[in-house]
Amino acid sequence: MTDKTSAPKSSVTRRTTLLGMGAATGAGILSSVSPGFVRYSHAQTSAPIKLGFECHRTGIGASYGRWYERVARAAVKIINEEGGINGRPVKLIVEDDGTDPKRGAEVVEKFATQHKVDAVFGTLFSHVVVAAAPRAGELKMPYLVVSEGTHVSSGSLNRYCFQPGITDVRSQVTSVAPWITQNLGKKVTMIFPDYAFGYDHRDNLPPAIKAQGGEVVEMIAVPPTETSFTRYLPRIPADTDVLYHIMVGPAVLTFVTELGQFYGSQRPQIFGFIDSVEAVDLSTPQLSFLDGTYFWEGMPRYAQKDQSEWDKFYRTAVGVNENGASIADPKDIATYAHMYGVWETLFTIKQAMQTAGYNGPQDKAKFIEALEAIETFEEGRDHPQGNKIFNGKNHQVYGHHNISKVEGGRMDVVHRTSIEDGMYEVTADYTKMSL
Amino acid sequence: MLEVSDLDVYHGSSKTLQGMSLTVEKGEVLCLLGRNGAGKTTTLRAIMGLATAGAGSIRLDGTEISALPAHERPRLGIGYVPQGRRLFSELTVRENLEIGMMTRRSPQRVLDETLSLFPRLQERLGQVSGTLSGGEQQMLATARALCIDPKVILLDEPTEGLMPSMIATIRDVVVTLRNQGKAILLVEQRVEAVLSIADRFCFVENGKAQAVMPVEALRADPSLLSRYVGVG
Amino acid sequence: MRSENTIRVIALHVGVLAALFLVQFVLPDYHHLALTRVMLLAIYAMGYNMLFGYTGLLSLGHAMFFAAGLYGAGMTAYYTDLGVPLAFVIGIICGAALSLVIGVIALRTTGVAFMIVTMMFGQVAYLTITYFTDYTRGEEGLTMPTSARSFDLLGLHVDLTNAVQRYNLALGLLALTLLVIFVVVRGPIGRVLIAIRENETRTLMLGFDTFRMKLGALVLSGTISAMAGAAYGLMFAYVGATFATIQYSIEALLFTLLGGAGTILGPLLGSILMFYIIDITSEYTQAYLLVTGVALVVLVLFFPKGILGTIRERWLSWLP
Amino acid sequence: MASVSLLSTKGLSRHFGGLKAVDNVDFTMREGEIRALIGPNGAGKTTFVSLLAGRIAPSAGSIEFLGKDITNLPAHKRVRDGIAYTFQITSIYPTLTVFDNVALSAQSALRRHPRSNQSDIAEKVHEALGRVGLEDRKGEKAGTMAYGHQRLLEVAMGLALEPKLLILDEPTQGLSDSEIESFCRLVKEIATSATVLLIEHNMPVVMQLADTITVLNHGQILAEGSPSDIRANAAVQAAYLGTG
Amino acid sequence: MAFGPFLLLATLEGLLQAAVLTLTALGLSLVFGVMRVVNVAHGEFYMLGAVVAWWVASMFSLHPAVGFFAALVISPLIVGAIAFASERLILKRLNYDPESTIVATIGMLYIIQQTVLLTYGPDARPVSAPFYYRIQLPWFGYSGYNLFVIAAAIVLLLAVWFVLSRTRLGLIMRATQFDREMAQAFGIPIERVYAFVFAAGAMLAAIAAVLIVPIRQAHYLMGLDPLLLSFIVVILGGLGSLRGTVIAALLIGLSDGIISVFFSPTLAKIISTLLVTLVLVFKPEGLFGAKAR
Repeated sequence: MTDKTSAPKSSVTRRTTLLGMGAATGAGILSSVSPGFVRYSHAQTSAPIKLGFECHRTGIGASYGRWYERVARAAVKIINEEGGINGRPVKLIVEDDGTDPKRGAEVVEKFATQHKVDAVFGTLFSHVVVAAAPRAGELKMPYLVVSEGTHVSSGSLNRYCFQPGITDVRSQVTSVAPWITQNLGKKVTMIFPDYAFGYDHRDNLPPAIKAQGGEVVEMIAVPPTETSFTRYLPRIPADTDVLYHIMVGPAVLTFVTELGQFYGSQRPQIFGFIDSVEAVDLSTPQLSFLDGTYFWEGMPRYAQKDQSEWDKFYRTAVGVNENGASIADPKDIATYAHMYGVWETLFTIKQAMQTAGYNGPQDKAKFIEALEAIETFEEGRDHPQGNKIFNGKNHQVYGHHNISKVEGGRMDVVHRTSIEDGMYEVTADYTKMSL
Repeated sequence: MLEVSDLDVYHGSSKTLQGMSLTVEKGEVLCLLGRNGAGKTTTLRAIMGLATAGAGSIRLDGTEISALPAHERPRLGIGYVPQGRRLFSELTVRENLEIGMMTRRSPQRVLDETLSLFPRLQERLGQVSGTLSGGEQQMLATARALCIDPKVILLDEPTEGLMPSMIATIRDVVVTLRNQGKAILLVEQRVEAVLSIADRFCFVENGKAQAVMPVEALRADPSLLSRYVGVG
Repeated sequence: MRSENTIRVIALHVGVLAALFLVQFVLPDYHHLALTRVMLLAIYAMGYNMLFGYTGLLSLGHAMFFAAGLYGAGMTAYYTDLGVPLAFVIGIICGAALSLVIGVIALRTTGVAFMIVTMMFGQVAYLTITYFTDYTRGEEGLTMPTSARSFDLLGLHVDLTNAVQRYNLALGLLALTLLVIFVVVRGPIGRVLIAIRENETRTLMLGFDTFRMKLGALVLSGTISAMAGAAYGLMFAYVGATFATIQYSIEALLFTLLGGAGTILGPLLGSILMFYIIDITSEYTQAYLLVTGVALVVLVLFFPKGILGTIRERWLSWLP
Repeated sequence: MASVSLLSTKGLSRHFGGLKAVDNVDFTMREGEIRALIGPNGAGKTTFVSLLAGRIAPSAGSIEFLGKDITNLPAHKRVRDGIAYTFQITSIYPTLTVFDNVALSAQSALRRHPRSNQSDIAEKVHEALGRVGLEDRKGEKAGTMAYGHQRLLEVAMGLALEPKLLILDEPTQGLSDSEIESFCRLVKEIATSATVLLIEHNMPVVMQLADTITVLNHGQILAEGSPSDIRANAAVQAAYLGTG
Repeated sequence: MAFGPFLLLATLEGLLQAAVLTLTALGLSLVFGVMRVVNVAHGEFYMLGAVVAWWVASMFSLHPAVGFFAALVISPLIVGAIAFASERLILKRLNYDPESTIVATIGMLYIIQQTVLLTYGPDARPVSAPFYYRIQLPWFGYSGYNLFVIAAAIVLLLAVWFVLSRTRLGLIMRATQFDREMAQAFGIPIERVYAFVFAAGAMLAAIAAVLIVPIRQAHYLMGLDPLLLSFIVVILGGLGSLRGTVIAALLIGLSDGIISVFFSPTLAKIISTLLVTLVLVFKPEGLFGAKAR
């Protein structure tokens, strides 16, 4: 079960500590004949770089997980076709975390100690990130998440945690708030999940709207396990100009449908986060009500008129057609607005490993420092969503956001924010932590 | 008509019947006598298939039935009036009787005949059976068994806890049934009742028939009773 | 004959503990870590077995006791400066208190009603955790701060981020649990608990206050489970609502059933096996919980006594 | 009577719905006697002793044991006070060994003696098993023994409780004649150290053992007296023959 | 929104909830009543009903109504067949021992749920309603289909009531429920009755699921909530009492809709679960059980 080819430095430290504890007199003899030292003696360069992909194959994050995995495989394929990283092929190892925090932490441990990967990436749901991050830090395992939550950027995790592929919620909210107040209205009611990243919206939207002279008139938290929403809708004040919604999980379609039935055509302006309809076909009859409403999108699901060549390339590589559905199965809608983060994270790993001259786990510190040294990403094949700024202190990337309008069963971008719109004062500094 | 031979029944690891044998003929009443726990009720339950028999055989009209599942036995014409009546107490009188009628798809005639034996039930068809008086419940339990139009009737302590007048009614019905040619196997504690209706009686002890003899023998020598049942 | 058995039994337990101590020198990293986790889970299951295996009460809400320890210890460590050892003790006290309250109410029922009542209480506990999101951070849970990752006790510096120290701490707790359960179960109290399992009325008629005894068993069971939870949260630096879900209660049942309910080492064996069965199958299929389902059905149909229970029945009657 | 009253009931009643299972019974037992309780089926014998043992609560009336009112005392505390009850239907722990079965009783009894230990328990178990003659079977699983032995084990469990009053509910049921004979000897031996209340259908056994017989019918005491009195009592005959 | 219209909406929602809950809980209650089996896998039969409905509906590319009504027939049949098979293969062999069957049905829960995950996948998928009709009230709009579900549930309940109280089949089931042994002694093949009842219980859950799936989507984890709610309803209503089940479902459905507006829905759930637990401990016959019959 163990991998004979990797260099388990940690096993050496473990045995050293054991000796230090004086827990067993025989330990010295045991450790001298244990295979750890033998393995350590011959380093290698042709062996693959192993990347652990912590995937939500099951549980409420499953539709994201499925597409994240496709994107990861597509990106790794390209990296390998181009000679891998530092001349070594990249091997992708996938483990399902069941979108469950407990299993998530175990999976990170498994990556670190059994698969002995060089880095772990890909986690989306924030409770899984929060549970797994400390384990990653203690196992000194670079942990690159694609999660949107503010836990990385706020400094509550540790030096091994990064979010280089996707912006955090705070940035998203900050950048769209001005557009909302200017174009849709000043009285905002928000409906959000009573759960981790819902709080990121709850905590960040009101100040952002207030800063623009608007007001959040009502905040309606919905438990994440809720399956029916109609009874929450009467709590929306009648004088609401804008309904700001963010939902996630299997019930999103129900939410939108019930909203439609409740309001009919006499509705306020509606602004939502695409999370509410990720992986859901907009041409589903129940959703016709969304016509004329707006969504935040990380990357536009529908190919735009001014589609960049990078988007075109990326779309083909991950097997998505111009309507944001799988080429193989047009009924299988992608989580297109988010999943670019996996792609960009993988190319960021490649970039940093190359800068660091990464050659194995002994170079982890150099890898981390190389990541922290990154300042900008240029738009391109490796970063098809657009150019970005990376903050080495709070390990968070900042980029453009798209605001799209639903019309005729598709979405088109009506506004693209600047990177600066989403910037805020960063207080966290992971670089002060030891490695 | 009904023939039980060398029947063993286990309850857990202990044997409750060991080598029980008896026969009941058409038109006779055989009465089982014995102490508590001697195996009388178990014998009836084993015939109905409600207690799992080990070795031994149970024959009805010469057909071996001991391997049949419990629910198929009443369909061959065995009516059972259990100890404590065990009515479907939340069902009405009519529904209780309907279940009896369903067992062998008895013709309407059977119901009419049965009700003619128990006119009091006729008046209470719509009543929930659990609310009947004890005697009425016993009548219903008997009527329910008669509704299957049985060849053999097993009665377990039908007079237990009843008023004397009710006991007489039950006794009269048993006699009527015997005269109709049915085979009746009766478990009874009251010697007086046994003496008045049984043709033969059978002492049961330790899960086994110790002695079978005509009822005249008991009438002639009441000390038999204390010898076998330990009374007096 | 009896004393000979006692020697054999003690030798077996000491042997198991010694084996667990020695394997750490040869185990590959991952399994070293996994075993640390499994030992804590085994303590949880052993606590469960105290109630289910020995007293015959099947609880479907045991995760609430684990969670009581987990949150009692975790939130103390997270919000206060009391230090890890005190947080650990507080976690255990929370579990003991909760099991006392639940016991007084739930033990008024028996059989199926007891199962449903405990399941419902478990669900209430889970919902309560998610309701007080402001403090517990709900499903997301809490990550232990660095200050709670090490402590000094009796002049020893313990670093919870150190795999070796953690392993041996878990082993120490396992040994302690084993000792407590061994003493209880092999002694007069254990005999009475088993008697309650076999025939409660009769035990009452032998002059034992069966309600008190059952309550005692439930509190001991809940406290051991809470200790496992407290240790789990502190050692692995995470406290979350998943640990309070029904599925987690069922895991304890599964571990115990697999290893053998009413055997001292059964839960340990069951935990190890089930952990690896799930760990290995999850590499091949996303539906690894299918294994859990199949295992439950197969166990209850064909091996209701579990592995050690079957071994004891067929071959080694002296097995405790 | 000269000797001390061990147990007495006053107006003891228990109703189930409309049924008066035990109806206003005044009953007294002397220390050291063997008392038999007889009566036809459904006379309320088992209900009556269940009331004495505390398995069910009375609807009315009181019970006094050793001069103390125990009417509201829970069953397990009555056992500690010295009332032991052996079940009508064998109620041992079939999966435990014979030793453990009796050890449970011994353990219960020894709680009255502070600082008793495992070897005290073992000693008591040996004593009790010795009295019923099961000593050489102590390692067997109780459930695998023959029925007669299980009944003896039941008695041993009662004995190990060191009862002042031992209630035997139909102890000879299902025993063979030879077993019954040795059982009677055992009961006589027991009576040297405890008072015995015997519920029994087997009249020869009753006649042989009992000092006094109490006859219950319809939940009431129909007659009480020496075996010869009862044998001659017409009302008792009538009750058994079903005319009463 | 003003209180009046709000109450109307809450009532409509409550009725919808109660309608689905009654059908589901009735299945659980029937199985418990007749067989004395607590079926923890009941929620999975509900889920299976929804998933099969999606599968059937997606095979008919005609008008959505065709697919829906086809699903309404086929889905319960398939679910019933699966339940029937599991009863024969598992529960019967356990001799309906209460504790063993709980453990076994927990196992069945995982087996069904995970098999669906393997075959159907982890996504929530919608089934089109047979019709879309939005009723515009002065204060808010409401789906006409929701009203159809309520009506359909009432019709189904009446049908179940008719079968149970007015037919031979119902008589057989009730007789088996009251005294299993006596039923046998009167020629009722209780094993077949058990298998039938278990299948029928699952079919009721499946029907409820088919009705709700155009509103809620089919998802492999959707079974847990209805299971817990059904438990609550069945316990409140009295185990095995049909009338109690209906009353309790209405109570829970309506109060849930209304309470969760004044309190947090989670708090409402905590309180109702706690209350029900205490009912089970201190009044095990349920609030409307036994005596209400």
